[in-house]
Amino acid sequence: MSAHRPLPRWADIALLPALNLLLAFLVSGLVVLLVGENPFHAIQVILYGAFGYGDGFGYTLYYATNFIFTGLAVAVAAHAGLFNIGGDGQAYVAGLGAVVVALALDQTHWLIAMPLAVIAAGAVGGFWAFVPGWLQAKRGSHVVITTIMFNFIASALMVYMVNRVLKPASTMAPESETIEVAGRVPQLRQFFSFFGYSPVNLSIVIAIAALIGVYILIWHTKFGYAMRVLGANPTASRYAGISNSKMIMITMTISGALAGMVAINEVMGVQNRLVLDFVAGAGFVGIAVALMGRNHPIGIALAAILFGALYQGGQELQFVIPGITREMIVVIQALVILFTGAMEGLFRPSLERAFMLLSPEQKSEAIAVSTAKPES
Amino acid sequence: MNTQRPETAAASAPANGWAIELEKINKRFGAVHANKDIDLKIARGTIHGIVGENGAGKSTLMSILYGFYTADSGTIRVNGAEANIADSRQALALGIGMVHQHFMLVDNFSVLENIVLGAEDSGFLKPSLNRARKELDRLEKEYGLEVDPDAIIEDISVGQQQRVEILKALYRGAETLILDEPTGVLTPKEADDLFRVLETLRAQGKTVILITHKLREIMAITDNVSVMRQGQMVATVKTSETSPEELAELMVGRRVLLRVDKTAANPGKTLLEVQNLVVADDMGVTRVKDVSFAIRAGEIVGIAGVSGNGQSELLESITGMRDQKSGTVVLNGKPLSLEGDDGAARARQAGLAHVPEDRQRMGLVTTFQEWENAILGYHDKPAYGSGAFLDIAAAKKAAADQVKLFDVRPANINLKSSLFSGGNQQKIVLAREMEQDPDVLVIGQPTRGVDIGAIEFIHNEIIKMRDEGKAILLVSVELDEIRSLADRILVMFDGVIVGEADPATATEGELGLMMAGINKTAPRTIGIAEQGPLP
Amino acid sequence: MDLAVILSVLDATIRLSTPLLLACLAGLYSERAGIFDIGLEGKMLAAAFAAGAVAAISGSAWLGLLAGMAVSLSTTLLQGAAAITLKGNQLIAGVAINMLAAGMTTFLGQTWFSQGGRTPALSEGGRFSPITLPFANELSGVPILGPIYSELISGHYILVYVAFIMVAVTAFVLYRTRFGLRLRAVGENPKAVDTAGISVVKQRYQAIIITGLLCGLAGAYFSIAQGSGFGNNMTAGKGYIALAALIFAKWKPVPAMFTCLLFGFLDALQIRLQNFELPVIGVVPVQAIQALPYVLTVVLLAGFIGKAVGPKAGGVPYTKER
Amino acid sequence: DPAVIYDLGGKFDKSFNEAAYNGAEAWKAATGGNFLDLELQNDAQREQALRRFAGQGANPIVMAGFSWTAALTAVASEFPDTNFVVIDTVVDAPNVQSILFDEHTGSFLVGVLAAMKSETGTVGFVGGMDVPLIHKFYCGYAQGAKAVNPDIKLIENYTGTTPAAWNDPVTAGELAKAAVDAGADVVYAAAGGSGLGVLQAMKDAGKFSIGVDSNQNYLQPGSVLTSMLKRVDVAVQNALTEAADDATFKPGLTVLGLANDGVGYAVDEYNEALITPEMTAAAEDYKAKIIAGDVEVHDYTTDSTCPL
Ligand SMILES: Nc1ncnc2c1ncn2[C@@H]1O[C@H](COP(=O)(O)OP(=O)(O)OP(=O)(O)O)[C@@H](O)[C@H]1O
Ligand SMILES: Nc1ncnc2c1ncn2[C@@H]1O[C@H](COP(=O)(O)OP(=O)(O)OP(=O)(O)O)[C@@H](O)[C@H]1O
Ligand SMILES: [Mg+2]
Ligand SMILES: [Mg+2]
Repeated sequence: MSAHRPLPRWADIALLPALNLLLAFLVSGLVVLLVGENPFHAIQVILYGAFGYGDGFGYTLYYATNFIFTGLAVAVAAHAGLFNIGGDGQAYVAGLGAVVVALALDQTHWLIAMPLAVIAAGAVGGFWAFVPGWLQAKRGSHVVITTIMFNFIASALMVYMVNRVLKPASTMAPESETIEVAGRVPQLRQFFSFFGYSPVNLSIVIAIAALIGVYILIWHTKFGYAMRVLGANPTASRYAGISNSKMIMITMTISGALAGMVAINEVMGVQNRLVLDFVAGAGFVGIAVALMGRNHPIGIALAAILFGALYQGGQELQFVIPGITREMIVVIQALVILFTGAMEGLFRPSLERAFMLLSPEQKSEAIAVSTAKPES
Repeated sequence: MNTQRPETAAASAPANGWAIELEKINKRFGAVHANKDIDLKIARGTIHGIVGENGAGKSTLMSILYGFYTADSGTIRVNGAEANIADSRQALALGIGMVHQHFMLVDNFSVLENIVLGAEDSGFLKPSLNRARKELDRLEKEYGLEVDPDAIIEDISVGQQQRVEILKALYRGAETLILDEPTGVLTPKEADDLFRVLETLRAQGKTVILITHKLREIMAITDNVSVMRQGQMVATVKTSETSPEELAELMVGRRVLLRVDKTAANPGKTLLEVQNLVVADDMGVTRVKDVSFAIRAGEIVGIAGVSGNGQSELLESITGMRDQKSGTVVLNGKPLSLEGDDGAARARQAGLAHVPEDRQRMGLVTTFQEWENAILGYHDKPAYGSGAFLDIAAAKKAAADQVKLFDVRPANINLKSSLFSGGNQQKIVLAREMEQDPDVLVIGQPTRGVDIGAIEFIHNEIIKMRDEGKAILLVSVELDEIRSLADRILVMFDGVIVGEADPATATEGELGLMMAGINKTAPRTIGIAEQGPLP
Repeated sequence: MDLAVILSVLDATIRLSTPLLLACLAGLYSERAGIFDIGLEGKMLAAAFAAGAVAAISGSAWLGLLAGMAVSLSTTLLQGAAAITLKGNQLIAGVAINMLAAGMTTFLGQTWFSQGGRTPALSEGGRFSPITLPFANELSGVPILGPIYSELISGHYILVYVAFIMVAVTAFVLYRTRFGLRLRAVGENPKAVDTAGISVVKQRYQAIIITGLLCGLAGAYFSIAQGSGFGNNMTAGKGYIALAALIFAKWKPVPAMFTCLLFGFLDALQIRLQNFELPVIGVVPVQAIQALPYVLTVVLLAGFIGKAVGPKAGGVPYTKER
Repeated sequence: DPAVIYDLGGKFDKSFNEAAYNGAEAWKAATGGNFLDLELQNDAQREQALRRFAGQGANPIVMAGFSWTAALTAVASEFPDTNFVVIDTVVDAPNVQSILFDEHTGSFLVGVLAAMKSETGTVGFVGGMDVPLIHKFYCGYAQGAKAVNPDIKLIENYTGTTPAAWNDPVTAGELAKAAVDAGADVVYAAAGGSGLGVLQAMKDAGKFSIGVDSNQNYLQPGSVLTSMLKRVDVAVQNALTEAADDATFKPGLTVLGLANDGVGYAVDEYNEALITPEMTAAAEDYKAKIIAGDVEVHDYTTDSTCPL
């Protein structure tokens, strides 16, 4: 319990993140200024690059697809009170599942290959999160540390797998064989020429399904209810007869499986083969996306598109203003995590004070609470 | 508020002067006005008691005096001089020491390290530790406060830990010592020891402020007593000029009927049977040692005991929240399988409802809306949705019914649970558990932190359930509550049921002795437990 | 294996464990004070960059070191503002710091030096040179002990000696001083510290200031001692290994030293084991050895080899109503 | 305008990519033209970068590095009117020129020099990423060293197996130190940006290193014995000139070797004191023989073996 009067819901889920985001952008703008470029021009370039034309928008959606998966992965775990920093590693190893199925079935049809690859990638990614979950549930090891460790183990494992197992002897680059067309996920541009050459593909449909699925799971199922009880109060969940250990393991597995879907987008939808480090930090972006999206699917979808736009716009920035590299986007991302996550409390007190003064309903609610005692 | 205010005791300056004077102290926590215009004067060289219901603002006031909180307004005078106490360091410098309700010790430090912490002489530890060792020796002799300076805190008993707290304050040269509910965790024997120490302190000219809920303690040891109610100081009186009944009335603001109206029990068949139960706590220490008992339909069995003697573990194990090492729990003739961390679910399915000791830690998810808490533990029932899905409308309907039936205020099922007051939170939990029509109801501390009006209501509900033929197991540290509600009393000490008593005939003295694990011939000095039956 | 090979491996072990040790001790101060620090990596990286950049421009290793420490310190204070003053989530603050450092170093490096994020190679004075301890040359002839002294113990960068001296200093500070007592207490039970009249916030800031300075040393070691100039993502996850070592060492200074030496040894071995055929096992994949510290930490955390229980108040911001 | 895209090592890696950049700059100085360029940040950007440049009409598009195969194969067919030039790999398309170098012969010559310089009879090699291309460097180097001293001991190492191996001077330096500890007094660094760590380590040890790709002799004067030149700069400059016009564009495979100065070894004021006339004579002799076909240097990439 805290002594604060809570903010109205809309302020909590929209206004506060917006303010924090604004601050993150302001600081980013200062960084741009620092290197002698015009921040407004930079914003223009980013906006145009991300939304201004079909190709750009397609790229935005392609990046957003990844971020939806990793954002959901973080959010699902967060609802159960678990901080899964291992989305990167989970997505990475899931590539094994995706590529093995895709290569095995690329003589058939994507309608066969894709669902099976989804299952395989989900299973492998889920397993990579299940183990830290198991360790937390049964052995009490903190999931934050173990998932970090598992990111590194995943990276070593994948380097080995790609170099020693998947790489055809003849190729120079560490990558698997190329998946035949029949095994690839169809591109949206095959249906809408609007998207130009951009790699946005049918994985985005899986992402939308995942958003809806997670919404239903968390707020409309008994499992989701149990998850939220565990996340809010582990003692109460045990009291409620919920098996905390089982919940932790299942939730982590779901979380890992969601992160694993990045592999479908990347391996079967874009690269058409397994390349090293194809996740490219999407797992960490997921943290920012979930924080900004307040662990809610709608928020996550919006935040994912925001970050997708930043990524694609950042790419554009690099073409147009060579003085600003893509690293700028990593900086913005870090600032967003810093301000919406770790420094979330920066505006809260003053905002709460402002609302106390401004809003009559808040005041009456406060009074209702303080007078809620049965009269003596 | 229709009580007339008794004359404020000792309004004129006492012989030794005032140690502490508080004037118009105000403190708010958000919407809670915890201290309203508090005036309080404490004479030097006395033991001054403070009583009041839970949440009356006692701890808050003392925390302000100790510099842990800052008052919103008001003045503090120490030894007649106005003092600005911004933090605990300044309080200590003014000779004010405090033993908190929850001990402020570093568990994995030694006694000596804890005593020295914050009162070191220099940058290096060695000289401080040496000096502390000597000083400790002296204090030990002077006040009879014996502890091993090299023991690690988590290895010593609660009573010993409390001594460390007192030593900490004395080591820092405290002239005024505040004790916040020091006896809540002590056995009667340990409490006696403590009061002996306090008397020595008074004899040495030190001032003691004692917060307690036990009016007997107030009567036995204090010189003056102040009563707080709902954030206000309602009276300060000489102990010799008042009585427990008057204090109780002052605390609540009306005459208190401490007796519960109930008819004689009419027990039926055995519903709950506990056989040879052995349970360990989180640290692996066996806290329940081979406990067996049975409860029949239509009776209330109370478990009495000083807290920390295994009652919590017993409760948690019967309700499936804690694994048992051995033993069986038989419900309605069928053994319950409780192992695994979802044992509570199976206990509920078998017809056992549970009102936990600590509603905020266990019985409620305070960040959830009221309706979400109304199905906690029963969310898997088909009534709240078929298959995997949750039927929100059904849950809200159930919540609305519960709120109505138990008069939860405010009657808003969409309000976040943390916004309900303690008493109403307790009602939410009770409503949920009682409305599931269980065969057996296990209740821990049903009225902890609940005001007198709600207590009456809750007690009546419990009696009603009994009369409907349910078996009820009641665990409470409030001996009065057990004596007025239970049909049979089992006394627990050190993990064992040391005896059974009939509430109608057993005296508080007899029960107290059992609770202390002492047989009746043990020698005693200060007779707190030596009181007659209830008025 | 002959003495020369053993010495070569051990020599590399010392070189490679030094930044781990500095970072590990850095983490020790912060975590013992109750602030979980997964931002070690970012602080080291920022320091490595600052040290490399300033050393390149000024040509002075000492100025570089100073810059590295200053930048690491300010990064730490930023993290502290979030985690201590604003009571934000310590883990998220750490993640943010790591990302910020990764982005900013490359970004600024590229803008300032246009070398793909690298800083220019350092001149002679821009870099620390190995120190030859007294009599190293004279004694090298003595059998066995001679080479051990002259090759293994002598001839390292000054930061190497600082790191190992810091182990003793840390142990002393932690267990024998007032500061250490309060530091340990604030990580176990901040409320006890507060009621004892000590400011929790001040104590925690003091702790992380040391963390910042030590991370600065660790980072500078990468760019101006071991290496010659900063390269992208130069710390390459060493901050996380240091964190793993800290857990492995159960937050104690001397065990921390041994754990860092072990992890450094694995690294040195890994470099030498390429294409090296071991009897029975055959060629060990380099990746397996690279992953070993992480695997060991997981195994430890799982309680299969002892149990790692961190400072009790770790990870929880200290809130006190006013 | 033409476009140049560098590989992950970055434009200023003092090695392979920098050579490409220098070539483009030379072309610019010679023609007064303008070129676009881009540094990749990760593997996933390759296709996007190609499409982006092709889409905005850049022609030709030159890219450096063997990792372009898949991306270029995909994009080349989408832009049949754009000419692409790729260095270090082969992409079979009508609008792609693939340029390969005889790194093995150049490495052979520096192997000769290394063996002659070595007093310990042990020479080292630190490769970047462990891929066939770098084995090609090693194999040529080993053959050259053995040609001079059949008993010479060779120490072969690679910085890593990921693209990060091109940018890891610390590990590369440790590998060089390990080689020195094992007796090597000359170490050849074929490791892109990581090679800087080798050069530094050898300088610290008072021994010799051999640079690669660009002329790196100036980086540690007096310690860099020579550099195995791979004239990526020349290739890029030529490509920018020729591929701009379909008339002069040469799709298909182009191999640059000793004969056309595509590879070689560097002698300049920084290292002339280190190389004796006998060494020069021997190297020049082998060079002539290789060009004439009298000495055959085995190319590792043809059969993935290195006969020693
Ligand atoms: N830190 C806090 N933030 C918000 N409210 C608080 C805080 N501390 C106390 N309160 C509220 O202030 C009121 C007075 O609390 P206080 O702890 O002083 O009561 P008390 O008389 O000591 O009760 P008890 O007998 O239960 O110890 C209560 O309503 C309590 O909930
Ligand atoms: N830490 C806290 N932060 C915010 N509000 C608090 C806190 N503690 C208590 N409150 C609020 O203070 C009020 C009083 O709390 P407390 O738990 O003392 O209830 P109470 O006075 O015992 O209520 P009742 O009379 O119904 O039993 C409630 O409205 C509660 O929600
Ligand atoms: Mg209190
Ligand atoms: Mg109350």
